[in-house]
Amino acid sequence: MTTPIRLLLADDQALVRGAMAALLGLEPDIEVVAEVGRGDEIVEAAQRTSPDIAVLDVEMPGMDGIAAAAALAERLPGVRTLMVTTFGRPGYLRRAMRAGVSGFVVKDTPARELAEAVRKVAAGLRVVDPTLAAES
Amino acid sequence: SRQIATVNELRATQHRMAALAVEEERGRVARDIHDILGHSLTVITVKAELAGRLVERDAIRAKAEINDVEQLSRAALTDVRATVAGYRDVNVVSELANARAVLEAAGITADLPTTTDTLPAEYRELAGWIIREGVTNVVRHSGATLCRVRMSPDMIEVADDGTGPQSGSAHCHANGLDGLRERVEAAGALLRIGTSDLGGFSLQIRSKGLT
Amino acid sequence: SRQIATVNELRATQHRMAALAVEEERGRVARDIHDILGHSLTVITVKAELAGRLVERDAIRAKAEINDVEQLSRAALTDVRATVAGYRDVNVVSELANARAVLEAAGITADLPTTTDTLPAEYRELAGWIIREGVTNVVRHSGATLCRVRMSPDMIEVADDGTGPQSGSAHCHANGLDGLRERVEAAGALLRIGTSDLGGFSLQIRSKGLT
Ligand SMILES: Nc1ncnc2c1ncn2[C@@H]1O[C@H](COP(=O)(O)OP(=O)(O)OP(=O)(O)O)[C@@H](O)[C@H]1O
Ligand SMILES: Nc1ncnc2c1ncn2[C@@H]1O[C@H](COP(=O)(O)OP(=O)(O)OP(=O)(O)O)[C@@H](O)[C@H]1O
Ligand SMILES: [K+]
Ligand SMILES: [Mg+2]
Ligand SMILES: [Mg+2]
Ligand SMILES: [Mg+2]
Repeated sequence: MTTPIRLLLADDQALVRGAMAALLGLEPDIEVVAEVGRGDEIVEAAQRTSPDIAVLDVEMPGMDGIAAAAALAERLPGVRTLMVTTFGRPGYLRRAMRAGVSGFVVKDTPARELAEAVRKVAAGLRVVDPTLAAES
Repeated sequence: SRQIATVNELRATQHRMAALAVEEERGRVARDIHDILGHSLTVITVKAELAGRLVERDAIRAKAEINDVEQLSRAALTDVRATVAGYRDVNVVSELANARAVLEAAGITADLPTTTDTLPAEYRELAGWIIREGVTNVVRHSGATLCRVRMSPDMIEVADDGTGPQSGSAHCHANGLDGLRERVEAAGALLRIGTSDLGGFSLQIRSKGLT
Repeated sequence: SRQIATVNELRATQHRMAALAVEEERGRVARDIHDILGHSLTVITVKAELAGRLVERDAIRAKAEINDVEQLSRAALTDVRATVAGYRDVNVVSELANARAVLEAAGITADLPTTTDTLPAEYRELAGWIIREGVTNVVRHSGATLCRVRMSPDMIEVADDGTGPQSGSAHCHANGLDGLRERVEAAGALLRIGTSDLGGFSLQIRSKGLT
Protein backbone atom coordinates (compact mmCIF):
# COMPACT_ATOMS: atom_id res chain seq x y z
CA MET A 1 0.00 0.00 0.00
CA THR A 2 1.20 3.52 -0.73
CA THR A 3 1.81 5.95 2.12
CA PRO A 4 -1.39 7.31 3.65
CA ILE A 5 -2.69 10.83 3.06
CA ARG A 6 -1.59 13.06 5.99
CA LEU A 7 -4.48 15.20 7.13
CA LEU A 8 -4.83 18.23 9.41
CA LEU A 9 -8.30 18.88 10.81
CA ALA A 10 -9.41 22.28 12.17
CA ASP A 11 -12.82 22.83 13.77
CA ASP A 12 -13.74 24.77 16.90
CA GLN A 13 -16.67 22.46 17.64
CA ALA A 14 -14.68 19.90 19.64
CA LEU A 15 -17.29 17.13 19.46
CA VAL A 16 -17.60 17.43 15.68
CA ARG A 17 -13.83 17.55 15.32
CA GLY A 18 -13.36 14.44 17.42
CA ALA A 19 -15.99 12.46 15.54
CA MET A 20 -14.75 13.59 12.11
CA ALA A 21 -11.17 12.74 13.04
CA ALA A 22 -12.27 9.27 14.16
CA LEU A 23 -14.34 8.73 11.00
CA LEU A 24 -11.57 9.84 8.65
CA GLY A 25 -9.03 7.85 10.65
CA LEU A 26 -11.03 4.68 10.00
CA GLU A 27 -10.14 4.99 6.32
CA PRO A 28 -7.07 2.83 5.62
CA ASP A 29 -5.42 5.42 3.36
CA ILE A 30 -5.91 8.47 5.62
CA GLU A 31 -3.93 9.45 8.69
CA VAL A 32 -5.04 12.37 10.88
CA VAL A 33 -1.79 14.02 11.95
CA ALA A 34 -3.10 17.19 13.65
CA GLU A 35 -6.30 18.52 15.21
CA VAL A 36 -6.75 22.21 16.05
CA GLY A 37 -9.65 24.27 17.42
CA ARG A 38 -8.62 27.79 16.39
CA GLY A 39 -7.96 29.38 13.02
CA ASP A 40 -4.80 31.13 14.19
CA GLU A 41 -3.15 27.84 15.17
CA ILE A 42 -3.43 26.24 11.73
CA VAL A 43 -0.28 27.48 10.02
CA GLU A 44 1.90 26.56 13.01
CA ALA A 45 0.34 23.10 13.29
CA ALA A 46 0.87 22.54 9.56
CA GLN A 47 4.51 23.59 9.80
CA ARG A 48 4.99 21.10 12.63
CA THR A 49 3.20 18.11 11.07
CA SER A 50 3.55 18.61 7.29
CA PRO A 51 0.10 17.41 6.20
CA ASP A 52 -0.82 16.76 2.57
CA ILE A 53 -4.26 18.26 3.07
CA ALA A 54 -5.94 20.59 5.59
CA VAL A 55 -9.66 20.15 6.26
CA LEU A 56 -10.82 23.53 7.62
CA ASP A 57 -14.05 24.70 9.24
CA VAL A 58 -15.06 28.24 8.19
CA GLU A 59 -16.32 29.77 11.43
CA MET A 60 -13.61 29.55 14.08
CA PRO A 61 -12.19 31.89 16.71
CA GLY A 62 -8.84 33.57 16.15
CA MET A 63 -9.04 33.57 12.37
CA ASP A 64 -11.73 32.20 10.10
CA GLY A 65 -11.00 29.11 8.05
CA ILE A 66 -10.99 30.97 4.74
CA ALA A 67 -8.35 33.44 5.95
CA ALA A 68 -6.40 30.48 7.33
CA ALA A 69 -6.60 28.80 3.90
CA ALA A 70 -5.14 31.94 2.31
CA ALA A 71 -2.35 31.99 4.90
CA LEU A 72 -1.60 28.31 4.22
CA ALA A 73 -1.54 28.90 0.46
CA GLU A 74 1.07 31.59 0.99
CA ARG A 75 3.25 29.93 3.64
CA LEU A 76 2.91 26.25 2.71
CA PRO A 77 1.75 26.12 -0.91
CA GLY A 78 2.16 22.31 -0.99
CA VAL A 79 -0.74 21.81 1.43
CA ARG A 80 -4.12 21.49 -0.32
CA THR A 81 -7.22 22.72 1.49
CA LEU A 82 -10.76 21.38 1.75
CA MET A 83 -13.28 23.70 3.46
CA VAL A 84 -16.16 22.32 5.51
CA THR A 85 -19.07 24.27 6.96
CA THR A 86 -22.45 23.82 8.61
CA PHE A 87 -23.97 26.77 6.75
CA GLY A 88 -23.04 28.14 3.37
CA ARG A 89 -23.37 31.88 3.82
CA PRO A 90 -23.24 34.50 1.07
CA GLY A 91 -19.73 35.06 -0.15
CA TYR A 92 -18.15 31.99 1.48
CA LEU A 93 -17.68 30.02 -1.70
CA ARG A 94 -16.40 33.01 -3.65
CA ARG A 95 -13.95 34.04 -0.91
CA ALA A 96 -12.79 30.47 -0.47
CA MET A 97 -12.10 30.04 -4.19
CA ARG A 98 -10.15 33.30 -4.19
CA ALA A 99 -8.15 32.02 -1.20
CA GLY A 100 -7.06 29.07 -3.34
CA VAL A 101 -8.99 26.22 -1.72
CA SER A 102 -9.46 23.00 -3.68
CA GLY A 103 -12.82 21.95 -2.25
CA PHE A 104 -15.83 23.02 -0.23
CA VAL A 105 -18.42 20.62 1.27
CA VAL A 106 -20.91 20.58 4.16
CA LYS A 107 -19.70 19.16 7.47
CA ASP A 108 -22.28 16.41 7.62
CA THR A 109 -21.26 14.97 4.26
CA PRO A 110 -21.46 11.18 4.73
CA ALA A 111 -18.06 9.90 5.84
CA ARG A 112 -17.40 7.83 2.73
CA GLU A 113 -18.12 10.82 0.48
CA LEU A 114 -16.00 13.03 2.70
CA ALA A 115 -13.12 10.55 2.45
CA GLU A 116 -13.64 10.51 -1.33
CA ALA A 117 -13.47 14.32 -1.37
CA VAL A 118 -10.24 14.18 0.65
CA ARG A 119 -8.73 11.74 -1.86
CA LYS A 120 -9.75 13.87 -4.82
CA VAL A 121 -8.37 17.05 -3.31
CA ALA A 122 -5.16 15.26 -2.31
CA ALA A 123 -4.87 14.14 -5.95
CA GLY A 124 -5.14 17.74 -7.14
CA LEU A 125 -8.79 17.73 -8.17
CA ARG A 126 -11.59 20.11 -7.17
CA VAL A 127 -14.70 19.23 -5.18
CA VAL A 128 -17.65 21.56 -4.62
CA ASP A 129 -20.83 20.47 -2.89
CA PRO A 130 -23.77 21.50 -5.11
CA THR A 131 -25.93 22.50 -2.10
CA LEU A 132 -23.24 24.96 -1.05
CA ALA A 133 -22.90 26.36 -4.52
CA ALA A 134 -26.62 27.13 -4.38
CA GLU A 135 -26.53 28.60 -0.85
CA SER A 136 -23.48 30.80 -1.18
CA SER B 1 -49.09 73.15 14.98
CA ARG B 2 -46.40 72.44 17.49
CA GLN B 3 -48.58 69.62 18.64
CA ILE B 4 -48.98 68.41 15.09
CA ALA B 5 -45.24 68.44 14.62
CA THR B 6 -44.80 66.41 17.79
CA VAL B 7 -47.47 63.98 16.73
CA ASN B 8 -45.89 63.57 13.32
CA GLU B 9 -42.48 63.07 14.79
CA LEU B 10 -43.75 60.49 17.20
CA ARG B 11 -45.67 58.73 14.51
CA ALA B 12 -42.52 58.58 12.42
CA THR B 13 -40.60 57.17 15.37
CA GLN B 14 -43.34 54.69 16.00
CA HIS B 15 -43.24 53.46 12.42
CA ARG B 16 -39.53 53.24 12.42
CA MET B 17 -39.42 51.30 15.65
CA ALA B 18 -42.05 48.82 14.64
CA ALA B 19 -40.33 48.14 11.35
CA LEU B 20 -36.94 47.89 12.97
CA ALA B 21 -38.23 45.61 15.69
CA VAL B 22 -39.61 43.20 13.13
CA GLU B 23 -36.47 43.31 11.02
CA GLU B 24 -34.18 42.81 13.96
CA GLU B 25 -36.20 40.00 15.37
CA ARG B 26 -36.24 38.17 12.09
CA GLY B 27 -32.68 38.87 11.12
CA ARG B 28 -30.84 38.12 14.30
CA VAL B 29 -32.70 36.12 16.86
CA ALA B 30 -34.27 33.66 14.46
CA ARG B 31 -31.08 33.12 12.57
CA ASP B 32 -29.01 32.68 15.69
CA ILE B 33 -31.40 30.13 17.11
CA HIS B 34 -31.41 28.16 13.91
CA ASP B 35 -27.64 28.41 13.70
CA ILE B 36 -27.15 27.00 17.16
CA LEU B 37 -29.62 24.18 16.55
CA GLY B 38 -27.95 23.55 13.21
CA HIS B 39 -24.66 23.05 14.99
CA SER B 40 -26.26 20.62 17.45
CA LEU B 41 -27.66 18.61 14.55
CA THR B 42 -24.24 18.53 12.91
CA VAL B 43 -22.69 16.91 15.98
CA ILE B 44 -25.56 14.45 16.24
CA THR B 45 -25.21 13.48 12.57
CA VAL B 46 -21.46 13.01 12.63
CA LYS B 47 -21.48 11.10 15.93
CA ALA B 48 -24.33 8.85 14.79
CA GLU B 49 -22.36 8.00 11.70
CA LEU B 50 -19.28 7.23 13.77
CA ALA B 51 -21.32 5.02 16.10
CA GLY B 52 -22.69 3.14 13.10
CA ARG B 53 -19.20 2.46 11.79
CA LEU B 54 -17.94 1.35 15.20
CA VAL B 55 -20.79 -0.90 16.20
CA GLU B 56 -19.34 -4.05 14.70
CA ARG B 57 -15.71 -3.46 15.50
CA ASP B 58 -15.75 -1.82 18.93
CA ALA B 59 -19.03 -2.11 20.81
CA ILE B 60 -17.79 -0.15 23.81
CA ARG B 61 -16.77 2.93 21.83
CA ALA B 62 -19.93 2.62 19.75
CA LYS B 63 -21.99 2.65 22.91
CA ALA B 64 -20.19 5.75 24.19
CA GLU B 65 -20.94 7.58 20.93
CA ILE B 66 -24.57 6.49 21.00
CA ASN B 67 -24.89 7.75 24.57
CA ASP B 68 -23.45 11.10 23.47
CA VAL B 69 -25.99 11.27 20.64
CA GLU B 70 -28.79 10.63 23.10
CA GLN B 71 -27.56 13.31 25.51
CA LEU B 72 -27.08 15.82 22.70
CA SER B 73 -30.48 15.26 21.15
CA ARG B 74 -32.18 15.39 24.55
CA ALA B 75 -30.45 18.69 25.29
CA ALA B 76 -31.39 20.10 21.88
CA LEU B 77 -34.97 18.99 22.41
CA THR B 78 -35.05 20.76 25.78
CA ASP B 79 -33.84 23.90 24.03
CA VAL B 80 -36.42 23.58 21.27
CA ARG B 81 -39.23 23.10 23.78
CA ALA B 82 -38.11 26.09 25.81
CA THR B 83 -37.71 28.22 22.70
CA VAL B 84 -41.12 27.28 21.40
CA ALA B 85 -42.82 27.82 24.77
CA GLY B 86 -43.43 31.42 23.71
CA TYR B 87 -39.97 32.46 24.80
CA ARG B 88 -41.25 32.36 28.37
CA ASP B 89 -38.73 29.89 29.64
CA VAL B 90 -35.13 30.87 29.90
CA ASN B 91 -32.79 28.71 27.90
CA VAL B 92 -29.24 29.01 26.75
CA VAL B 93 -30.00 29.15 23.03
CA SER B 94 -32.50 31.98 22.98
CA GLU B 95 -30.54 33.93 25.62
CA LEU B 96 -27.41 33.73 23.46
CA ALA B 97 -29.42 34.96 20.50
CA ASN B 98 -30.88 37.80 22.57
CA ALA B 99 -27.45 38.66 23.94
CA ARG B 100 -26.13 39.18 20.44
CA ALA B 101 -29.00 41.49 19.56
CA VAL B 102 -28.75 43.49 22.80
CA LEU B 103 -24.96 43.90 22.63
CA GLU B 104 -25.08 44.92 19.00
CA ALA B 105 -27.77 47.49 19.75
CA ALA B 106 -25.56 48.85 22.56
CA GLY B 107 -22.50 49.04 20.29
CA ILE B 108 -20.55 46.50 22.37
CA THR B 109 -18.52 43.88 20.52
CA ALA B 110 -19.89 40.41 21.29
CA ASP B 111 -17.61 37.38 21.58
CA LEU B 112 -20.13 34.56 21.99
CA PRO B 113 -19.90 30.79 21.64
CA THR B 114 -21.44 29.50 18.42
CA THR B 115 -22.38 26.14 19.88
CA THR B 116 -23.63 24.91 23.23
CA ASP B 117 -22.58 21.27 22.75
CA THR B 118 -20.37 20.97 25.77
CA LEU B 119 -22.93 22.24 28.24
CA PRO B 120 -24.62 19.45 30.23
CA ALA B 121 -28.42 19.40 30.47
CA GLU B 122 -28.47 20.43 34.13
CA TYR B 123 -26.71 23.72 33.38
CA ARG B 124 -28.64 24.82 30.30
CA GLU B 125 -31.28 26.85 32.06
CA LEU B 126 -28.76 28.32 34.54
CA ALA B 127 -26.58 29.31 31.60
CA GLY B 128 -29.58 31.16 30.16
CA TRP B 129 -30.02 33.06 33.44
CA ILE B 130 -26.39 34.08 33.83
CA ILE B 131 -26.22 35.21 30.21
CA ARG B 132 -29.40 37.26 30.59
CA GLU B 133 -28.39 38.97 33.86
CA GLY B 134 -24.69 39.22 33.01
CA VAL B 135 -25.21 40.78 29.60
CA THR B 136 -27.87 43.19 30.90
CA ASN B 137 -25.39 44.31 33.55
CA VAL B 138 -22.61 44.72 30.98
CA VAL B 139 -24.88 46.98 28.94
CA ARG B 140 -26.08 48.95 31.98
CA HIS B 141 -23.04 49.25 34.22
CA SER B 142 -19.75 48.30 32.61
CA GLY B 143 -18.81 50.98 30.08
CA ALA B 144 -17.22 48.07 28.21
CA THR B 145 -16.42 47.82 24.50
CA LEU B 146 -16.20 44.01 24.54
CA CYS B 147 -18.33 41.33 26.18
CA ARG B 148 -17.28 37.69 26.08
CA VAL B 149 -19.27 34.58 27.03
CA ARG B 150 -17.43 31.30 27.60
CA MET B 151 -18.81 27.87 28.41
CA SER B 152 -17.19 24.56 29.34
CA PRO B 153 -18.74 21.44 30.92
CA ASP B 154 -18.23 22.88 34.43
CA MET B 155 -17.95 26.65 33.98
CA ILE B 156 -19.94 29.47 32.38
CA GLU B 157 -18.56 33.02 32.35
CA VAL B 158 -19.77 36.45 31.23
CA ALA B 159 -16.77 38.81 31.15
CA ASP B 160 -16.18 42.35 29.91
CA ASP B 161 -13.38 44.90 29.52
CA GLY B 162 -15.13 47.73 31.38
CA THR B 163 -14.71 49.36 34.77
CA GLY B 164 -14.95 46.07 36.67
CA PRO B 165 -16.45 45.56 40.13
CA GLN B 166 -16.48 48.70 42.27
CA SER B 167 -16.86 48.64 46.03
CA GLY B 168 -20.09 50.13 47.33
CA SER B 169 -21.45 50.99 43.92
CA ALA B 170 -24.51 48.70 43.94
CA HIS B 171 -27.66 50.80 43.93
CA CYS B 172 -30.13 50.20 46.72
CA HIS B 173 -32.64 48.22 44.68
CA ALA B 174 -30.09 45.96 43.04
CA ASN B 175 -31.17 42.35 43.13
CA GLY B 176 -30.13 40.88 39.80
CA LEU B 177 -26.97 39.24 41.11
CA ASP B 178 -28.53 38.22 44.42
CA GLY B 179 -31.36 36.48 42.60
CA LEU B 180 -28.88 34.78 40.29
CA ARG B 181 -26.81 33.58 43.25
CA GLU B 182 -29.91 32.00 44.79
CA ARG B 183 -30.70 30.11 41.59
CA VAL B 184 -27.12 28.98 41.15
CA GLU B 185 -26.77 27.75 44.72
CA ALA B 186 -30.14 26.03 44.59
CA ALA B 187 -28.73 24.07 41.64
CA GLY B 188 -25.71 23.06 43.72
CA ALA B 189 -23.19 25.28 41.94
CA LEU B 190 -21.30 28.45 42.87
CA LEU B 191 -21.49 32.05 41.64
CA ARG B 192 -18.23 33.97 41.49
CA ILE B 193 -17.94 37.70 40.97
CA GLY B 194 -14.57 39.20 40.26
CA THR B 195 -12.22 40.89 37.81
CA SER B 196 -11.90 39.28 34.38
CA ASP B 197 -8.74 38.69 32.40
CA LEU B 198 -10.14 41.31 30.02
CA GLY B 199 -9.73 43.90 32.80
CA GLY B 200 -13.42 44.36 33.61
CA PHE B 201 -16.18 42.46 35.38
CA SER B 202 -16.34 38.68 35.49
CA LEU B 203 -19.41 36.70 36.45
CA GLN B 204 -18.94 32.93 36.69
CA ILE B 205 -20.89 29.82 37.51
CA ARG B 206 -18.62 26.96 38.59
CA SER B 207 -19.56 23.43 39.52
CA LYS B 208 -18.69 22.65 43.14
CA GLY B 209 -16.05 20.09 42.25
CA LEU B 210 -13.95 22.85 40.72
CA THR B 211 -13.54 25.42 43.46
CA SER C 1 -50.81 69.03 29.07
CA ARG C 2 -53.01 68.14 26.15
CA GLN C 3 -49.81 67.76 24.18
CA ILE C 4 -48.35 65.57 26.91
CA ALA C 5 -51.45 63.38 26.85
CA THR C 6 -51.11 62.96 23.09
CA VAL C 7 -47.45 62.22 23.43
CA ASN C 8 -48.09 59.60 26.09
CA GLU C 9 -50.85 57.98 24.14
CA LEU C 10 -48.75 57.78 21.03
CA ARG C 11 -45.83 56.44 22.96
CA ALA C 12 -48.05 53.72 24.40
CA THR C 13 -49.35 52.82 20.95
CA GLN C 14 -45.85 52.77 19.61
CA HIS C 15 -44.69 50.33 22.26
CA ARG C 16 -47.72 48.16 21.83
CA MET C 17 -47.21 47.95 18.08
CA ALA C 18 -43.54 47.21 18.27
CA ALA C 19 -44.28 44.55 20.86
CA LEU C 20 -47.00 43.04 18.69
CA ALA C 21 -44.77 42.94 15.67
CA VAL C 22 -42.06 41.25 17.67
CA GLU C 23 -44.53 38.81 19.19
CA GLU C 24 -45.88 37.85 15.80
CA GLU C 25 -42.46 37.29 14.42
CA ARG C 26 -41.50 35.22 17.45
CA GLY C 27 -44.59 33.16 16.98
CA ARG C 28 -43.61 32.45 13.42
CA VAL C 29 -40.04 31.57 14.32
CA ALA C 30 -41.25 29.36 17.16
CA ARG C 31 -43.62 27.55 14.81
CA ASP C 32 -40.82 27.01 12.29
CA ILE C 33 -38.52 25.63 14.92
CA HIS C 34 -41.17 23.45 16.39
CA ASP C 35 -42.29 22.02 13.09
CA ILE C 36 -38.82 21.36 11.83
CA LEU C 37 -37.09 20.16 14.92
CA GLY C 38 -39.50 19.12 17.62
CA HIS C 39 -40.61 15.93 15.98
CA SER C 40 -37.22 14.95 14.52
CA LEU C 41 -35.38 15.41 17.81
CA THR C 42 -37.95 13.37 19.69
CA VAL C 43 -37.54 10.46 17.31
CA ILE C 44 -33.76 10.84 17.33
CA THR C 45 -33.65 10.75 21.12
CA VAL C 46 -35.84 7.68 21.39
CA LYS C 47 -33.95 5.81 18.69
CA ALA C 48 -30.58 6.70 20.17
CA GLU C 49 -31.70 5.36 23.51
CA LEU C 50 -32.91 2.16 21.90
CA ALA C 51 -29.67 1.76 19.96
CA GLY C 52 -27.71 2.16 23.20
CA ARG C 53 -29.66 -0.67 24.81
CA LEU C 54 -29.31 -2.94 21.79
CA VAL C 55 -25.67 -2.43 21.01
CA GLU C 56 -24.35 -5.26 23.21
CA ARG C 57 -27.07 -7.81 22.58
CA ASP C 58 -28.09 -7.26 18.94
CA ALA C 59 -25.51 -5.37 16.93
CA ILE C 60 -27.52 -5.59 13.71
CA ARG C 61 -30.65 -3.98 15.11
CA ALA C 62 -28.53 -1.43 16.97
CA LYS C 63 -26.88 -0.53 13.70
CA ALA C 64 -30.24 -0.12 11.96
CA GLU C 65 -31.43 2.26 14.69
CA ILE C 66 -28.26 4.29 14.62
CA ASN C 67 -28.50 4.55 10.82
CA ASP C 68 -32.01 5.92 11.25
CA VAL C 69 -30.69 8.51 13.70
CA GLU C 70 -28.09 9.56 11.17
CA GLN C 71 -30.64 9.89 8.37
CA LEU C 72 -33.09 11.80 10.54
CA SER C 73 -30.58 14.29 11.86
CA ARG C 74 -29.14 14.90 8.41
CA ALA C 75 -32.63 15.54 7.05
CA ALA C 76 -33.45 17.92 9.92
CA LEU C 77 -30.20 19.76 9.24
CA THR C 78 -31.19 20.18 5.62
CA ASP C 79 -34.46 21.74 6.76
CA VAL C 80 -32.69 24.07 9.17
CA ARG C 81 -30.36 25.15 6.35
CA ALA C 82 -33.30 25.95 4.14
CA THR C 83 -34.90 27.98 6.92
CA VAL C 84 -31.75 29.96 7.62
CA ALA C 85 -31.40 30.62 3.90
CA GLY C 86 -35.06 31.68 3.90
CA TYR C 87 -34.31 34.42 6.42
CA ARG C 88 -31.87 35.77 3.90
CA ASP C 89 -33.20 34.98 0.44
CA VAL C 90 -35.26 37.67 -1.13
CA ASN C 91 -38.27 36.49 -3.06
CA VAL C 92 -41.53 38.09 -3.96
CA VAL C 93 -43.74 35.85 -1.83
CA SER C 94 -41.88 36.19 1.46
CA GLU C 95 -41.36 39.92 0.93
CA LEU C 96 -45.09 40.41 0.38
CA ALA C 97 -45.72 38.56 3.64
CA ASN C 98 -43.14 40.70 5.41
CA ALA C 99 -44.61 43.85 3.89
CA ARG C 100 -48.01 42.99 5.29
CA ALA C 101 -46.59 42.47 8.79
CA VAL C 102 -44.49 45.63 8.72
CA LEU C 103 -47.26 47.84 7.37
CA GLU C 104 -49.74 46.47 9.87
CA ALA C 105 -47.32 47.06 12.72
CA ALA C 106 -46.89 50.64 11.51
CA GLY C 107 -50.65 51.24 11.26
CA ILE C 108 -50.53 51.81 7.50
CA THR C 109 -53.29 50.25 5.37
CA ALA C 110 -51.79 47.67 3.01
CA ASP C 111 -53.20 47.17 -0.48
CA LEU C 112 -51.20 44.18 -1.69
CA PRO C 113 -51.63 41.72 -4.57
CA THR C 114 -53.05 38.41 -3.44
CA THR C 115 -51.28 36.43 -6.14
CA THR C 116 -47.98 36.75 -7.94
CA ASP C 117 -48.99 34.62 -10.91
CA THR C 118 -48.53 37.28 -13.52
CA LEU C 119 -44.97 38.05 -12.57
CA PRO C 120 -42.40 36.40 -14.88
CA ALA C 121 -39.60 34.38 -13.33
CA GLU C 122 -36.90 36.90 -14.18
CA TYR C 123 -38.60 39.64 -12.12
CA ARG C 124 -39.50 37.69 -9.02
CA GLU C 125 -36.34 38.38 -7.05
CA LEU C 126 -36.27 42.02 -8.20
CA ALA C 127 -39.89 42.34 -7.11
CA GLY C 128 -38.82 41.11 -3.68
CA TRP C 129 -36.13 43.79 -3.50
CA ILE C 130 -38.35 46.68 -4.58
CA ILE C 131 -41.06 45.61 -2.13
CA ARG C 132 -38.56 45.35 0.72
CA GLU C 133 -36.91 48.74 0.12
CA GLY C 134 -40.07 50.51 -1.02
CA VAL C 135 -42.16 49.43 1.95
CA THR C 136 -39.37 50.20 4.42
CA ASN C 137 -39.18 53.69 2.94
CA VAL C 138 -42.96 54.15 3.13
CA VAL C 139 -42.82 53.25 6.81
CA ARG C 140 -39.85 55.46 7.52
CA HIS C 141 -40.32 58.50 5.33
CA SER C 142 -43.80 58.86 3.84
CA GLY C 143 -46.22 59.76 6.66
CA ALA C 144 -48.71 57.78 4.54
CA THR C 145 -51.90 56.06 5.68
CA LEU C 146 -52.04 53.77 2.63
CA CYS C 147 -49.42 51.74 0.80
CA ARG C 148 -50.23 49.92 -2.43
CA VAL C 149 -48.17 47.33 -4.31
CA ARG C 150 -49.09 46.54 -7.95
CA MET C 151 -47.58 44.01 -10.28
CA SER C 152 -48.06 43.28 -13.97
CA PRO C 153 -45.90 41.25 -16.35
CA ASP C 154 -43.71 44.29 -17.10
CA MET C 155 -44.18 46.64 -14.14
CA ILE C 156 -43.92 46.51 -10.35
CA GLU C 157 -44.88 49.53 -8.26
CA VAL C 158 -44.83 50.50 -4.60
CA ALA C 159 -46.97 53.62 -4.10
CA ASP C 160 -48.25 55.59 -1.12
CA ASP C 161 -50.47 58.56 -0.25
CA GLY C 162 -47.91 60.39 1.87
CA THR C 163 -45.76 63.48 1.39
CA GLY C 164 -44.26 62.25 -1.89
CA PRO C 165 -40.77 62.95 -3.17
CA GLN C 166 -39.19 66.08 -1.72
CA SER C 167 -36.25 67.82 -3.31
CA GLY C 168 -33.06 67.70 -1.28
CA SER C 169 -34.58 65.64 1.49
CA ALA C 170 -32.40 62.56 1.16
CA HIS C 171 -30.17 62.20 4.19
CA CYS C 172 -26.46 61.90 3.54
CA HIS C 173 -26.19 58.18 4.19
CA ALA C 174 -29.17 57.16 2.09
CA ASN C 175 -28.36 54.31 -0.23
CA GLY C 176 -31.45 52.15 -0.33
CA LEU C 177 -32.72 53.54 -3.62
CA ASP C 178 -29.26 53.77 -5.17
CA GLY C 179 -28.63 50.13 -4.36
CA LEU C 180 -32.00 49.18 -5.76
CA ARG C 181 -31.32 51.12 -8.98
CA GLU C 182 -28.09 49.17 -9.45
CA ARG C 183 -29.88 45.85 -9.05
CA VAL C 184 -32.66 46.87 -11.40
CA GLU C 185 -30.34 48.15 -14.11
CA ALA C 186 -28.09 45.12 -13.79
CA ALA C 187 -31.20 43.09 -14.63
CA GLY C 188 -31.78 45.21 -17.73
CA ALA C 189 -34.82 47.09 -16.40
CA LEU C 190 -35.43 50.66 -15.26
CA LEU C 191 -36.14 52.23 -11.86
CA ARG C 192 -38.52 55.20 -11.83
CA ILE C 193 -39.09 57.50 -8.89
CA GLY C 194 -41.97 59.95 -8.96
CA THR C 195 -45.33 61.04 -7.64
CA SER C 196 -48.03 58.38 -7.45
CA ASP C 197 -51.70 58.66 -8.41
CA LEU C 198 -52.38 58.31 -4.69
CA GLY C 199 -50.67 61.67 -4.18
CA GLY C 200 -47.52 60.37 -2.51
CA PHE C 201 -44.33 58.60 -3.49
CA SER C 202 -44.13 56.11 -6.38
CA LEU C 203 -41.32 53.64 -6.90
CA GLN C 204 -41.50 51.60 -10.12
CA ILE C 205 -39.57 48.95 -11.98
CA ARG C 206 -40.39 48.91 -15.70
CA SER C 207 -39.06 46.62 -18.37
CA LYS C 208 -37.06 48.49 -21.00
CA GLY C 209 -39.51 47.85 -23.80
CA LEU C 210 -42.10 49.97 -22.01
CA THR C 211 -40.36 53.32 -21.47
N1 LIG D 1 -20.54 44.27 34.17
C1 LIG D 1 -20.49 45.14 35.21
N2 LIG D 1 -19.59 46.16 35.22
C2 LIG D 1 -19.53 47.04 36.25
N3 LIG D 1 -20.34 46.98 37.33
C3 LIG D 1 -21.24 46.00 37.39
C4 LIG D 1 -21.38 45.04 36.34
N4 LIG D 1 -22.38 44.18 36.69
C5 LIG D 1 -22.84 44.61 37.88
N5 LIG D 1 -22.17 45.69 38.31
C6 LIG D 1 -22.36 46.42 39.58
O1 LIG D 1 -22.98 45.53 40.49
C7 LIG D 1 -24.18 46.08 40.95
C8 LIG D 1 -25.18 44.98 41.27
O2 LIG D 1 -25.67 44.37 40.08
P1 LIG D 1 -27.12 43.75 40.06
O3 LIG D 1 -27.32 43.07 38.77
O4 LIG D 1 -27.28 42.95 41.29
O5 LIG D 1 -28.05 44.99 40.20
P2 LIG D 1 -28.48 46.07 39.11
O6 LIG D 1 -28.11 45.60 37.75
O7 LIG D 1 -27.95 47.39 39.54
O8 LIG D 1 -30.06 46.07 39.27
P3 LIG D 1 -31.08 44.94 38.81
O9 LIG D 1 -31.75 44.51 40.05
O10 LIG D 1 -31.97 45.59 37.84
O11 LIG D 1 -30.27 43.81 38.18
C9 LIG D 1 -24.63 47.04 39.88
O12 LIG D 1 -25.47 48.04 40.38
C10 LIG D 1 -23.29 47.59 39.40
O13 LIG D 1 -22.84 48.62 40.24
N1 LIG E 1 -42.15 56.69 0.35
C1 LIG E 1 -41.45 57.81 0.54
N2 LIG E 1 -42.07 58.96 0.92
C2 LIG E 1 -41.36 60.07 1.12
N3 LIG E 1 -40.04 60.18 0.95
C3 LIG E 1 -39.35 59.09 0.58
C4 LIG E 1 -40.02 57.85 0.35
N4 LIG E 1 -39.08 56.93 -0.01
C5 LIG E 1 -37.90 57.57 0.00
N5 LIG E 1 -38.05 58.86 0.34
C6 LIG E 1 -37.00 59.87 0.42
O1 LIG E 1 -35.93 59.46 -0.40
C7 LIG E 1 -34.73 59.39 0.36
C8 LIG E 1 -33.82 58.33 -0.18
O2 LIG E 1 -34.36 57.03 0.08
P1 LIG E 1 -33.37 55.83 0.31
O3 LIG E 1 -34.15 54.63 0.52
O4 LIG E 1 -32.39 55.80 -0.75
O5 LIG E 1 -32.60 56.24 1.63
P2 LIG E 1 -33.05 56.03 3.14
O6 LIG E 1 -34.22 55.18 3.24
O7 LIG E 1 -33.17 57.35 3.78
O8 LIG E 1 -31.77 55.32 3.74
P3 LIG E 1 -31.41 53.77 3.57
O9 LIG E 1 -32.42 53.13 2.70
O10 LIG E 1 -30.07 53.78 2.97
O11 LIG E 1 -31.45 53.24 4.91
C9 LIG E 1 -35.17 59.18 1.78
O12 LIG E 1 -34.22 59.62 2.71
C10 LIG E 1 -36.45 60.01 1.82
O13 LIG E 1 -36.15 61.37 2.05
K1 LIG F 1 -6.14 5.35 9.14
MG1 LIG G 1 -16.91 26.59 13.69
MG1 LIG H 1 -28.62 43.69 37.03
MG1 LIG I 1 -34.40 53.38 2.35
